[in-house]
Amino acid sequence: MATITYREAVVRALAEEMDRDSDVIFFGEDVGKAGGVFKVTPGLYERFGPARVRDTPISENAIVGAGVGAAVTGLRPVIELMFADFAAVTLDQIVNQAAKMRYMSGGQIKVPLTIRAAQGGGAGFASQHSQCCETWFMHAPGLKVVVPSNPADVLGLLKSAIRDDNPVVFLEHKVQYTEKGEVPDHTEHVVPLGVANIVRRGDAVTIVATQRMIGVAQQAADELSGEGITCEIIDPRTLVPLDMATIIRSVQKTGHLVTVEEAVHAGGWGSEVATRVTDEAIWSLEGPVVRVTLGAGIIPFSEPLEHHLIPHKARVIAAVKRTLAV
Amino acid sequence: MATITYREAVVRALAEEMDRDSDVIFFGEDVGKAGGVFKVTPGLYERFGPARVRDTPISENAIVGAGVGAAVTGLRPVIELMFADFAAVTLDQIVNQAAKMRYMSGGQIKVPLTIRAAQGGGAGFASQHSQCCETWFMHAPGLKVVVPSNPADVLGLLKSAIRDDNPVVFLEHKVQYTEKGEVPDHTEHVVPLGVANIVRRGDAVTIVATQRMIGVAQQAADELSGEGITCEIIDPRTLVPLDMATIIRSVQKTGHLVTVEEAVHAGGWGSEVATRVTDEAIWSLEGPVVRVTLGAGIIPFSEPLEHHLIPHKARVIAAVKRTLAV
Amino acid sequence: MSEPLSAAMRQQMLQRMIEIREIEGRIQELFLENVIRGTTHLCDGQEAVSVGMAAVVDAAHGDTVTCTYRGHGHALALGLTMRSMVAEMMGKVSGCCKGKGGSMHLTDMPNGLIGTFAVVGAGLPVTNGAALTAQTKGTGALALGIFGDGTPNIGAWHEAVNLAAVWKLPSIFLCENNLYGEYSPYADTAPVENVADRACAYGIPGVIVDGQDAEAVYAAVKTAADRARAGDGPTLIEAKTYRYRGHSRTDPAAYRPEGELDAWLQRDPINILAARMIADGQITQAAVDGLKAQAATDAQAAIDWALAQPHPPLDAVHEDIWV
Amino acid sequence: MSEPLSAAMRQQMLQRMIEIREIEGRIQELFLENVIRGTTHLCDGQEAVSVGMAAVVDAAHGDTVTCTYRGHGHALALGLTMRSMVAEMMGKVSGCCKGKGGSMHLTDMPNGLIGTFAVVGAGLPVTNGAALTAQTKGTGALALGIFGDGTPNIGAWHEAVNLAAVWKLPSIFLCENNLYGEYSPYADTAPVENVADRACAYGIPGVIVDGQDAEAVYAAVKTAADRARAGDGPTLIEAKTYRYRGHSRTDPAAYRPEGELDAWLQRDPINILAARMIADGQITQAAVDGLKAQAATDAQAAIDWALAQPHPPLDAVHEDIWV
Ligand SMILES: Cc1ncc(C[n+]2csc(CCOP(=O)(O)OP(=O)(O)O)c2C)c(N)n1
Ligand SMILES: Cc1ncc(C[n+]2csc(CCOP(=O)(O)OP(=O)(O)O)c2C)c(N)n1
Ligand SMILES: [Mg+2]
Ligand SMILES: [Mg+2]
Repeated sequence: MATITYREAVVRALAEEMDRDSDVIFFGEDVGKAGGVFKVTPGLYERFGPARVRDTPISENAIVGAGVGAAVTGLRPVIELMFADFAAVTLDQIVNQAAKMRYMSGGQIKVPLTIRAAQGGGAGFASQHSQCCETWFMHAPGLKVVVPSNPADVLGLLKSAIRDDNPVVFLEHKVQYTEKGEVPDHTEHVVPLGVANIVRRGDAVTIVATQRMIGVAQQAADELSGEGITCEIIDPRTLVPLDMATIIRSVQKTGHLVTVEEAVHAGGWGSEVATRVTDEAIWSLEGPVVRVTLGAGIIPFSEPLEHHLIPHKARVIAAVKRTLAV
Repeated sequence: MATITYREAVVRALAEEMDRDSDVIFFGEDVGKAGGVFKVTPGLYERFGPARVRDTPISENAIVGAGVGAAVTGLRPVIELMFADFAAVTLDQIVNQAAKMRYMSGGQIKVPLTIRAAQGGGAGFASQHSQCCETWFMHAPGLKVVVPSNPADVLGLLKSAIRDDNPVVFLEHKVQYTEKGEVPDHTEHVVPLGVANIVRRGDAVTIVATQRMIGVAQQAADELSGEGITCEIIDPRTLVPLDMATIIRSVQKTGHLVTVEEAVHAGGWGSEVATRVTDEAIWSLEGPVVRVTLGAGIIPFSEPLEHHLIPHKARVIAAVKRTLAV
Repeated sequence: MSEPLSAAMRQQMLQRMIEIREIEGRIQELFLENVIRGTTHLCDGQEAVSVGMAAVVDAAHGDTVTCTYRGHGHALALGLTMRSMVAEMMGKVSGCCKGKGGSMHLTDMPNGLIGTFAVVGAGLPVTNGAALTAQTKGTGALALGIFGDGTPNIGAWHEAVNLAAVWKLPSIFLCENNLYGEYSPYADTAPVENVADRACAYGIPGVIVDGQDAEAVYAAVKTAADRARAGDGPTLIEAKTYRYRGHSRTDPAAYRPEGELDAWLQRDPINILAARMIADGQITQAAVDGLKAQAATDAQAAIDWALAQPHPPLDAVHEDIWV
Repeated sequence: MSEPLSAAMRQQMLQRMIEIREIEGRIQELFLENVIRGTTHLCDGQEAVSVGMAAVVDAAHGDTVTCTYRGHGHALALGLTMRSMVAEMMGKVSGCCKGKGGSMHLTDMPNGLIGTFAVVGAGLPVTNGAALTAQTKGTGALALGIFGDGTPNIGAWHEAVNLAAVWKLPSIFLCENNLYGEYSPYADTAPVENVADRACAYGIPGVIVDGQDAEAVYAAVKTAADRARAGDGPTLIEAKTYRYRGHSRTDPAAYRPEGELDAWLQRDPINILAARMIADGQITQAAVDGLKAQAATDAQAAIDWALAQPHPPLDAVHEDIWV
C-alpha cells in the first residue's frame, strides 16, 4: 500500500490504462505539455507522446465530439473538460450525441469515451467554476456518472470508466485533489461501477453522501456519536448506475434517511435517492427524508457566504435530528 | 370567451405584449417571415416590423446571448429556441449566464428575458426532438420555468413571463399546439407565475401532472372513478416557482401522491415534488409516492415503442393502485 | 471538371441517383399517407452530391461519413439498402436502426455511415473524431462530414473546422449549399457570399463545385481525399445545389422566388449525367428509362417488404441504451 | 497611429495605466498572502488596451463593455474605483458586486461594464445584445466585447461575430492577443497567423494594432466606433500585447521562451506613453514618478479601506437570485 493524493490517483489510473491499452488516448485544454491546470496529469505527454496526449484549442464542442467520433471508430479516448461547469457549452455533444448514439443506431455503435472534469465548490472560484453538475448527466440515460471520494476510488473507478464501453462522465472534486489515501501497489486495482461503499456503520440513520460531503458527514457523525446517535454513511461512488440495494438495506435497518449533496436542491441526486427510497421502502421510514443541499442557491465568491451555502457539519446534524425528531 | 388553440394563444400573448410595451422584441430561427416552424408566430413580422421581429442565423448561443444582453440594457426580449432539445447547444448562456448574472452582479442587473421552446414527445420526432427538458432549467436558480397545459394558461402565463423581470424559460408542448380551449376576450388575462391549478377534485389520491400528462391523468381518473376512486389532479403550471402549498394541502387530504411526467426519472421534476412532500408532510402519506416517468428511457422513433415509453393511462392507473394498495 | 470517369462508374452513379430520386418521391407519398410519421427531409435535386461523395468513400478501409437529417440520399449512395432504410422510417424492427432512429437518425456502420445528425452542426465534431482515429492509428482513412449552407453559422461547425485545421486531420467538410436553411435564404443569415469563403479563417482550401454535376463533385472530393490521406489536412468544399421540395414534411416552399425551381430543374443532376453519357455513347435514352422503371419496381418492392415487417417488441424500448 | 491625443487625455491614460499596474501588483501580493482567495488573472503589460478602449467608451450615452476574467484593468479604466474592486476581491459587502462575484465577475453598470465573463467566449453574444438594444432604440450607442487570443477557437465567439456581421450591429470585437491562452502559445491552437485574419469569414474589417501603444489602440477603437455608430456594423480589432505574469494565480509561466518577457518589457505601455509625453514636453520624469507614488498611496488606501469593510451578512447568500 502506498499513500498518494486524489490528484496522483488520476494520473496513475491514466498512465496504467494507457500502458495497458494503446487505444487509450487523452486530450483536452493544456492537459499535455503543461500537465493540466490543476496539475493533475503531468508526465503523460512526455511518456506517451504527442499522438496519444494532445493539447486542444478552447473548443469544448470539438473536444467532446472528437472523443465521440474516436470512440465510435475504435479508440478509447479520455478527454478533460477542466471545470465541469464548462460542460454547459457542449451539453449537446454529451447528452444528445454521446449518450444517445448507441440507442439511435439500434445498438450498432458503442461509445467507450471517458469525460473527466473537476467540479465542486469551497475554493473561492465563484459561481461559474464551483458547481457540482451530476444532474445534467444523470438525467441523460446512456451515460454513466462517477463521483469518486478518495484516492483509492479515483484510481479504481477511473480504470473501470476507461475500460467501460459506455460514455462515462468522471467528476473529480477539485478541493479533494490534495487529499491523501492508501492505494494498492499493483496495477489491477479496479473498482466496479455501481457498487456503493459503506463508509461507516451505524444504526440510527442512513446518510448518503458523495465526495467532499463524505467528510462533512463524518464530522457530523463523530459529533452525533457523542450523543449516542450512530450514523451509517454510504458513498454510492457512482450515480449511474446507482446501487439502491445497498441504500435500501441500510434504510431498512435505520429507518431514517438523510442525503448530503453539494448541488442545487431541485433535480439533485439526493431527490433521486430519496424518491427511490420512498417509493420502494416507504414502510421502513420512521421519519421524513431530509436532503441537505445548496437549496436554491448560487455559489457566491465571498468566503463566509460560500461556506454558509455549502452543506457543513451543523446542517447535517440538524437534518439528522430532524428526521429522528430529537 | 373565445375558443382558440394552444398555438394561437402563443401568438396572441406575444402580440398583446408587443402592443402594450415597445420594449418587447422577438427573435429566433424562422420565427418572422415564415411565422415559425410550428407556425406558431405568424403575422408578428408583418405587424411589428423587421426591427422588433427578427429571423436569426442558426446560432443558438448568439441568440440567447443577444437576448441576455438586450434584456440587461433595457429591452424585454422574447426568443425562440424552436425545439427545447436545442437548449443543450447553449446551456451555458441559459444556466451560467442568464440565470446567474443578477446574483454575480450583486443585484445590479436584471434579465427580463423570455426563452420559448417547444418540448415533448409523441409525434415521432425521435430522440433529439422530443425531450421534456425542465430539469436543466429547474436545476439553475435564477430562472423561472413555465409549463402551460392549455390555451388559457399559455396566454396568461406567457404574458406574465414577458412582464417578469427574471429570465423565464417558457416550454410549450408541441403535441398540444392544436388543442383548443376557452380564453377571455380582454387583453389583460394574466396568470401569475407560481400558482397551481386544481384541475379536478378528488379524495383518494393526489396526481400532479403537467402539460400533455394532464390529459393522461384525466383519462386515468375517469376510469378510476368508475371503481369509486376519485383523483385530485393538480397542474403546477410553473415548476419554478413551485406551488408546494397547494400540493401539500391536497396530499394532506388524500394521503397519496402520484406524479406523472414526460421526462427521465433521475432528476425529473417529479422527484422534486415527491421529496418535498416526503420531507414536509411525510406523516400525511398513507402509501408510497409513485412517480410515472420515462424511467431511464430514450425516446425511440418507432410508434408503438414511443407510445409505450411515454406515460399513458394504464401506467397512471397502475401507479394509483400501487399507492392505494388496491 | 477533370478527366471523365469510367463508364462503369458513371453508370453506377446514374443508377443510384435515379434510385434516390424514386424513393424520395415514394417517401413523400408515404408520409402524406401517414405511413411514415414524424418528419422527413428529402434531397431530390441534390443527388449528385450524394453519389459524387460516395464514389470516393472507401468504407472497407475505414473511411467514414456523418451527414445531416437530409441524409437518405447519402445513406443509399454509401450502400444502405432501400429496404433497410424504408423499414427504419416505418419504425420497423428490420430497419437499419431497429426502428429507433427513424428518418433523421440513420446509422449504417458497415457502409461507413456513423450517423445522419439531427442537431445542426453536431456531426462535424464527431467526424473529426473518426479522422483522429485514422490519424492516430495511421490507417490512411478519411472522415467526411456533410452539412447545409445554414450550418456554418453554428459554433460546433466552427470549432470542428478549426480543430481539423490545427491538427491537420484527414477530415473533409462538404457543404450542400441548397440556397436555404429551413425557410431562410442563405444571404439573409450569412455575411459572406459563399460558404467556401470561410476557409480563409482556417488556412485551409475552400473549393466551390457544381453540385449538380456528379463527376465534378467526385473530382473535388477526390482531391480533398488525396490531400487528407497524404496528411495535409482538411478541405472545405461547397457544392452549389438545390432542393426541389420544401425543407421538411409538408413545407410548400412558398418563400422561393417564382421561376427559381424551374431554372434549377434545367440543371437536373440525373439529366446532366445521363445526357453526357448518351453523348459519349455510353448509354441510350431507352436504357435510362429502363433504370427508372427498375428503380420504381425496386422502390415498390422495398416498401412492400418494409410494410410487412413487424414493429420491434415493446421491451426493445429499454434495450441498446447501455452496452 | 493617427493624430496625437490631447495632453489631458494622454495624462489621464498614463495615470490610469500606472494605477492599474500598481494595483495588480498589490493584488498578486494579497493573493499570495491569502487575503484574496480563489483565483486572479492579472493584466500587467496589457494596460494600453484598457485605457485606449475606455477612452472611446461613453457609458453616459449607453455604450457598454463585456470582457473576460482578466478584467481588472478594463474595469478600472472604465471608472470602477480601486476600493470597490479590491473590496469585491476580498468578498466584502462594499465590493461592486457585494462580494458575490469576486475577481472573475466584476459588474459596474454605472460605468457601462456589464460583466467580466469567466466562461471563455460567453461575453460576446451578450455584447451583441447590448448592441441590439442600441440598434433597436436608435440610441447611437455601441457595445464592445474584449477577449483573448485563445477565444476565437470557441463556438460562441464565432456565432457572435457572425450575428453582428449579419445584423450590422454596433458591436466591436477587441482581441487582446497576449500570445498565450493559458499555457498554450497562440500558434499551437490556431490555424491562422493573426486573429484579425479571421475577419474575412465575416466580411468585416479586421484590424491589427500595437497593443502597447494606448494611442494606437484608441485610434483603432475610435475608427471602429465611428463605423458602428454610423450603422456600418462591427469591426474585429486585434491588439498585439503581452501579459507580464502567468495566466493566473501562481503560474510561473515557465512555458515562455527565454528572453521573451525581457523583449516585451522593452515595449512597456506605460514607458511608451510616458516617453512620448516627455518628448512632447507634456510631462516630466519627476511627474511620472509622482504619479507612481500617488498610485501606490491610493492602492494602499484602497486596500486598507477594503480590509476594514465587513463581509456580507450570511443571509445575503440567498438574496439577488430572483428579482
Ligand atoms: C442546433 C439546431 N438548431 C436548429 C435546428 C432546426 N433546424 C433543422 S434543419 C435547419 C436548417 C438547416 O439548414 P442547412 O444547414 O442549410 O441544411 P438543409 O436543411 O438546407 O440541408 C434548422 C434550423 C436544429 N436541428 N439544430
Ligand atoms: C468555455 C471555457 N473553456 C475553458 C476555460 C478555461 N480557461 C480560462 S482562461 C483560458 C484561456 C483563455 O485564453 P485567452 O483567450 O488567450 O485569454 P487570456 O487569458 O490570455 O487573456 C481558459 C482555457 C473557460 N474559462 N471557459
Ligand atoms: Mg440549406
Ligand atoms: Mg491570451
